[in-house]
Amino acid sequence: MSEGQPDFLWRSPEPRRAYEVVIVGAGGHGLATAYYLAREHGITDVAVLEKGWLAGGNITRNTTVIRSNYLWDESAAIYEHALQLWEGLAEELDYDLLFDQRGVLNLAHTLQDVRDSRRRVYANRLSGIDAEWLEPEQVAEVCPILDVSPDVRYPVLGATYQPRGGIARHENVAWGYARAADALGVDLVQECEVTGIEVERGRAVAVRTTLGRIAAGTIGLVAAGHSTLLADLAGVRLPLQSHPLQALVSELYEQVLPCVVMSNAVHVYVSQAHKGELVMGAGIDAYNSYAQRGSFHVIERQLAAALELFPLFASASVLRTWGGIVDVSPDASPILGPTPVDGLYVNCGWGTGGFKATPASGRTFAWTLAHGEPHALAAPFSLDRFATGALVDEHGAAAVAH
Amino acid sequence: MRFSFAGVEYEGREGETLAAALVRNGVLGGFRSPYRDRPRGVFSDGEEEPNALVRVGDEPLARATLVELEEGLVAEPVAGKGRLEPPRRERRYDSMHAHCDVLVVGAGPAGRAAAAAGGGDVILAELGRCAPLDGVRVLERTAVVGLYDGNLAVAVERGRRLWRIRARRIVLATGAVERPTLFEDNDRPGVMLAGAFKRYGRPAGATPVSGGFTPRVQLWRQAGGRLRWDDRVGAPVPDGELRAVACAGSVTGEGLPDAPPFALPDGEEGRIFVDLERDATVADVRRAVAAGLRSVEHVKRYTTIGTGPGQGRTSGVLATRVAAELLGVHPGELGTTTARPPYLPVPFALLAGRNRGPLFDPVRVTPLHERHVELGAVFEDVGQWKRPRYYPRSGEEMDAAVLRECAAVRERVGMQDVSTLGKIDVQGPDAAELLDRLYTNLISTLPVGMCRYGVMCRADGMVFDDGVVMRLGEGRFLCTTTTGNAAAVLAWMEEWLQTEWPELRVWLASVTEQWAAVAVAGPDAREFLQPLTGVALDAASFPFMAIREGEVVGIPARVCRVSFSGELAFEVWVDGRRGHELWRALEGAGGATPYGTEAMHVLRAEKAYPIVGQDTDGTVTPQDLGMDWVVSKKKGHFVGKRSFDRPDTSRADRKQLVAVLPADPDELLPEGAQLVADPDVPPPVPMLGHVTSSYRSAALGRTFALALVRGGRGRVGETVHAPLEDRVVPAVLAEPVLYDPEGRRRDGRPA
Amino acid sequence: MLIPCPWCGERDELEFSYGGEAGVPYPADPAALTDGEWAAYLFVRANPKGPFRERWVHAHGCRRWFDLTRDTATHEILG
Amino acid sequence: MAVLREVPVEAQVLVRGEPRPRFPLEPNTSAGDVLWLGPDEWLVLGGREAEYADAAVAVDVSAARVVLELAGDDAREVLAQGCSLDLRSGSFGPGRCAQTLVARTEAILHCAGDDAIRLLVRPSFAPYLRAWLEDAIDGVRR
Repeated sequence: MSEGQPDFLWRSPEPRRAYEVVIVGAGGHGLATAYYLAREHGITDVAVLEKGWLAGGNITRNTTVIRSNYLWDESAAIYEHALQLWEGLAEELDYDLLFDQRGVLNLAHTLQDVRDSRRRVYANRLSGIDAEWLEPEQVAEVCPILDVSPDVRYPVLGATYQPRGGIARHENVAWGYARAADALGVDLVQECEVTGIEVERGRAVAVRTTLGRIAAGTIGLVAAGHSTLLADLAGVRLPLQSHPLQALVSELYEQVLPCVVMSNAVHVYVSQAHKGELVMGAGIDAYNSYAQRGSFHVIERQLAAALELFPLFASASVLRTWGGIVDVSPDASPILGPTPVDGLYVNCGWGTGGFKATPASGRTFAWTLAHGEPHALAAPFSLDRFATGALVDEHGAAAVAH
Repeated sequence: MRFSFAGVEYEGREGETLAAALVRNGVLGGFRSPYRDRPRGVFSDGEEEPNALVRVGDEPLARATLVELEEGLVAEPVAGKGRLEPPRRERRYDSMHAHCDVLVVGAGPAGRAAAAAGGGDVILAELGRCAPLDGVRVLERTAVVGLYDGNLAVAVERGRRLWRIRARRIVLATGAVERPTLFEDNDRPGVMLAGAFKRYGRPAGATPVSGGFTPRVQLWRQAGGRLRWDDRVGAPVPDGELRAVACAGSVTGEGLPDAPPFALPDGEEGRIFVDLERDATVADVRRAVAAGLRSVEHVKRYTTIGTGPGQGRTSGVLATRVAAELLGVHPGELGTTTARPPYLPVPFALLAGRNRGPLFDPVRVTPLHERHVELGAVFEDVGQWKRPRYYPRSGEEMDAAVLRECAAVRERVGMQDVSTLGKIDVQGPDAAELLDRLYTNLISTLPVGMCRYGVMCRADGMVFDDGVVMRLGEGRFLCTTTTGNAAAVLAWMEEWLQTEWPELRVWLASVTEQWAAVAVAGPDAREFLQPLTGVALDAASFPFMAIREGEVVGIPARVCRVSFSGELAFEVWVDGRRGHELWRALEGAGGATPYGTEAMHVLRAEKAYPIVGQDTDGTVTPQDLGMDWVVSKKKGHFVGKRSFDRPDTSRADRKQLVAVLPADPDELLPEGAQLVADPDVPPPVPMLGHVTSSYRSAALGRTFALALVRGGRGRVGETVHAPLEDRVVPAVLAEPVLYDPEGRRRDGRPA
Repeated sequence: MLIPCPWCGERDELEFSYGGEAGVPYPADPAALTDGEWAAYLFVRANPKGPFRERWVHAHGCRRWFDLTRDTATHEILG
Repeated sequence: MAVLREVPVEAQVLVRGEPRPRFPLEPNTSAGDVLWLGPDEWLVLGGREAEYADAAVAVDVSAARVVLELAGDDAREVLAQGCSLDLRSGSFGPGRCAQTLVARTEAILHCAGDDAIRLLVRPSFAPYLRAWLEDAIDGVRR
């Protein structure tokens, strides 16, 4: 079954000795950055270096939820920009992304959940984002298989609803950007691990790789869970910790779940993919890890929670579980912009929010690399916010960061 | 034994699988492929079965090769996708932890030999039936589905019990699975693996095929083991060693027959199937390679090979070989895909076990809970606790009940169960020093027998918790915490004590549940309580924030004069086991109205006492709450102090807690409503802040709210707007304390 | 994982809470630090791939904090 | 067949600091009614705060935990359904104690006899734990 995939995707070129821009990391964000550099800024002398195979990290390990109903204005702005780009992306990339705006429910189970949720809805509406507060019976209309009865352990007291939210097919997104970037002349270089960053008089000038030295006018690190390892090579310390984030899919079932459902209080987020599998995210494991696997009890807890919400899932079976490496920042918001080393930029710290942000992350980071200063939507996510204290605290405020 | 398949009745035999019975009855087809709707039939006799999927009872997707016949069994073929339906009977699942010295997976000759070799407590897990073995705990019909860190094996017994087995050593004797071969229409019914063909008794009309054997290396991979390509068996085999996991028997490749030579066959490639579950063919692999893909992971994703229920059990190696052939490289150069748990699908309900319904999460209740239930309380979830939110009288709605309960406290006397507050005993010669470092205010100056309100910040300067600190002796304190934060605050204090300041001689203990506590609050609190206790309650003998020991209704008690409502109030603490007795006696005395958390919230909001977690959200400093007074200027440092001097934390236009009075005194602002200066600008509308708390007030005779507003204290008197779903509500910002700002009611009814 | 508590021996990881990088002392005089230095204390921790000296607390057991070295690439506990 | 019951314990005191005579020194063991909880921490069942006035710290915790007892030849199997501890009699025989998790609550386990394990649990969690264990007893019985 390869229907829907294009006849040609990308070349596998040998890297040249120098590029105007070198992007480290061929995940969704790195590929999107390269695409927008070429497309919107005419910068095609670009290499994207990938230590493994293209799009082999978090881009194909996430649960593909797309939404923009974040709490703080700064977050809402960049995620809403992403959502607007999503709405035209399949056409722009000429690639079926299976982008499906089936709506996203964020459930509230306690009185404080209700306050936080309504706060977010009112803020979203003022930001121009489609957001609604639904009472339990309205929740049941949107998602009939959800148990909204009042006599369960943590009853559904309501939900926020973003009709424009939804899902997309993750590898198609990465491949779509990769194909388009390749077609515009960007070199996608796989199995090319960056082992050093050369800094001369405070300026990054080249990367050393397993395929040799590559000089660069500008370097962008877009490596998610591996970002601190790369930044360390240039002597830049990032406030990020890498943790396992697990997810799972069920076997294939006829469609039963019409929307995305997220519940922070009981730790569930679930959607049903087009092929029919239920796709569920689990919680972040507490410890640092690069192993791309997490602990079994996290999965158990997740399934128990899912059955509280969806009694119908009792007879479903888990087909596959896996783990990604999420780069978690102190305020659960990304870090996007310059570093203390000239010519070296970072785009990281997306934690659990990376997939949905892909188009805006790539586009604003491309702008930032092209202009040498942060794009307006990226400016609040600067590295120096940690020194001033101007955090964009998404977990502190809403605790809905997935 | 009768059974039915696709509506037709057949005769089955005891101990037979559904697949075996079908084949024996001459049913070689009967299934359809999921995407191309091609006819399919039983292909194997094991867990690798790609075609013969059935719905049986409440199980939407079972492999016919693993379904044991039962009298009257009804099976329906399923083409790839199951249908989820409400279970007809609730199945019970359970779980079991086990510890052993050796776990052997697989009871073939190598597995039985390994188990028989002993080495302590041995568990032998076998997917199928298994004869007993001396001195070995045998788990038959048990699939080991996952290996996790620390030698944790997760296994499923008979589909209904989940085992977590901690083993010192694990021996994988998982054997090998037969590979299909490639030829045109190799998916047609009757084509089956040669081993299955033999074990099914060489059924007439069937065609055996064999492309060699693929070791079952999935568990080895899950354990972190490496693989190497073995040209002789034509598949990857385990490579290297792991500290505590070993392989035995044919999973190592040893003893397996030589694989037949591999070549791409002639024929229409779109009809040469590589993955039956995904209807993927050699033509799909060729397309993937032509599209520029070089990695087996990419080929797998492009073609979807190996992503079906079988996870590539029969198709994975085949796909690698086809891709290698098309790329002109050795298959070993293409690498292998990762094996992820579970090895076989595991029902959600099995993983949830008995942690469902009422046992999903503990419900915590206070010693007075039964009485609250008898009183008809409506409960609120606060963390895992159930707390009475209000006590409606018959026919009373929440608003009316809360107004009544509030009025009782403001005008007479009310009583509330406050047992859920966290309580931490802090003792030792350096106890005062520890608390000085953790609270923002000075604790060491607190006299013995008195208590003080305190705030804790995280190191980033944001409010973390608040509560009352009692000094019970020179070196003995009792700190109360918010209900939801009790465990977190104790953990926080232990962390600082043990990891940063181990030189301090202080010991901490949770005494949350040692005490039941009832707050008696209202202008008549003294008159109500005095007849019930020998403790002198008059203001001169028992000043505000003092602590007294004595008896209340004959029960030894600690009484504290703290107030969360602004009214005269006493908290009565007794041994938790006598809490119920205390409450009933207070009730029996007559005149005190039980009130719940909602009334308590209203009363404290009228006084602008913040609730951590409701009026704060992890981004709020004590100064933002207007509580500069609780931040010591004298102390050298305390946790969080340095952060107050950062540029953003010291800005004048931070969000500050103020009161909000809707222009219409009947208009109740929703909690969470955003406030703006000008509601008429197009989005994005700049926001000033949001409503954190909002109530109807009996005492004020109107609605009011608290809000965090940018530069709020400087805006008092200004009109702001709350744009709601259907209207915009104007409101005026006010000083936060709306009720009795002079504090004249603290000692009782003002003269 | 099985975490070795120095007092209680190996116990299931569920009994423990994680404390991140070990050996990051609270600054002796926070007031003397620049905003950048204070931010580094608050927010920046090592995040190596490989052996990592880290803190755990036996939260549901004896409540003692301790340090151990664990490989973040393999989860192997090295001591 | 396992039986679950509550055992009345009149008083409990938590003692911190240096070990006292007859206090167990080996982690996760008990000596009579004194349970090791940590390197400087013991729980004395039946003990009272005043008796330990000269300890670094003594705290009356008489009401802070209730004591349940699971007895019967399958008591360990019942408990093993919700507890990751190695409960084999060689590892957790009479005189052993441990603070751990049972289902989703903390408990102190104390092996009081070959076939009797006591669970000390916070009173607020006790109804939940009892219900969970009763269900587990039922599960083992089937």
